[in-house]
Amino acid sequence: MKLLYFAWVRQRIGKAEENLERPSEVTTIAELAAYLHSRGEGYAKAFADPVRLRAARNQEHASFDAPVSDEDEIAFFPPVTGG
Amino acid sequence: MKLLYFAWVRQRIGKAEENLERPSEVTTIAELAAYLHSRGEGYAKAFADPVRLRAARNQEHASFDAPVSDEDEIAFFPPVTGG
Amino acid sequence: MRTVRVQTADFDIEAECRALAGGRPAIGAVVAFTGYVRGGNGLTALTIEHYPGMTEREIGRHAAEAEDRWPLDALTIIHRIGRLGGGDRIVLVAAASARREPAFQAAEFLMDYLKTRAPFWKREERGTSMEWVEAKESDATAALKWHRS
Amino acid sequence: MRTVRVQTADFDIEAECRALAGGRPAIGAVVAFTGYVRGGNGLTALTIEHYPGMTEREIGRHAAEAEDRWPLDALTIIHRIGRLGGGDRIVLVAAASARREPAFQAAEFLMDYLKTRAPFWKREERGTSMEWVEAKESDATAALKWHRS
Repeated sequence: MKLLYFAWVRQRIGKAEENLERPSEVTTIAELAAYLHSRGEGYAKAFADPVRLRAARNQEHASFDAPVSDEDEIAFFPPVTGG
Repeated sequence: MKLLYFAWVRQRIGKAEENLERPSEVTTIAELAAYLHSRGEGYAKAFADPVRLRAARNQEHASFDAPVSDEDEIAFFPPVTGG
Repeated sequence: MRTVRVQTADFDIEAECRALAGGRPAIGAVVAFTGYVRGGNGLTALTIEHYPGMTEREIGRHAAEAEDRWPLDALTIIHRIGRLGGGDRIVLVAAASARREPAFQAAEFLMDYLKTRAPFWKREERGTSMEWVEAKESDATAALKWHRS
Repeated sequence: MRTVRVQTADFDIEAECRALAGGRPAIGAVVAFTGYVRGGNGLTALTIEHYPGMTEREIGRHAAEAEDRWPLDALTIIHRIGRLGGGDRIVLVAAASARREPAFQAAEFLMDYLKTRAPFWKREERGTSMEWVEAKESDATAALKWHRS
């Protein structure tokens, strides 16, 4: 799957995007967030408070209980602030 | 007094403006309209139906019972149609 | 700043918006309304006549009312007169404010006024016929919604 | 016709309005909203980041909703990204319709959407400090007024 990070999520993780081999236990966006949280200091900071995060699945807003599959593009970002 | 005519009032009378020595019996806009009505064919057509006319006194909308004096600028026109 | 012009010439929206917003850092929003002569309905041309002096005064009075009702930083009103064809522009109202709602409200208020109660008269040409436009009830209703009780 | 662009470059309101209204004789009204970076409040610059692809899609979806709700002849939405200073323009929404009410309504609807729910993130520079802007409750309330029951 392809992962994208925006705004302070991107800054804390230190990259804008990456490809990830989906771990078998990750079947929802919430599980993906929990998995990423365990990947190191930057990720831990970015995913420390999931309530402050929003997600998109294949370029559409998605809730954290939305399913994820291998081909998905998943993005994490703070609540949008608009233009 | 100075008289101004706009739109079809101007067209029927055949002039855009004129100066008038105020007749002593003319003390309101209504009386002025009645006086002008008597001045010939074009005026008679222009002032045939006062309900269709509006007036301004010194560049401000005025009702037909508004007083007129020698120095006034009085305009007659159809209801404005806006821009 | 307030600009009111009645002119035969066309206008440049970009230039007017720059003049409006330039050097006024508090401005966050400019709403520019442009009115056009609608064509394609048999209309050959529209001739707009006005009452020079009274028009500017009346428009200025309503501009002052808009400035009183909404926190505006700048306001531009340009109304064209003379003979216009289909697709030509008639009017520009541009209102600038810190926030978008006052800019929208003021522009809509001024357009409702200009389209109904400003001292303009319109004559339509359709082929060889020429007719003065009659005042419309629906427009008067639109203007009424702004009445303060 | 619908134009949606996300770009770093500035825009020309006159040129965009001409492209919008030119050759469309049914148009009687164009409402062009321009948003500016407010300055004079300690702000050095604003950097706008977006989600390429999703931004255009989401804006397009809301543009389609506006076209569905109001009789629009043409619509242009341009949103800038990157680093902008005080007085710079951020966004242009121009809506064209036969009548003024739909043009005003559609422009206001799209601005309420763009300012609140479009996938943009803003970072403010004030001197040497840089902070991400938090989502605002008041803006979310403005967007809510358009919800269809």
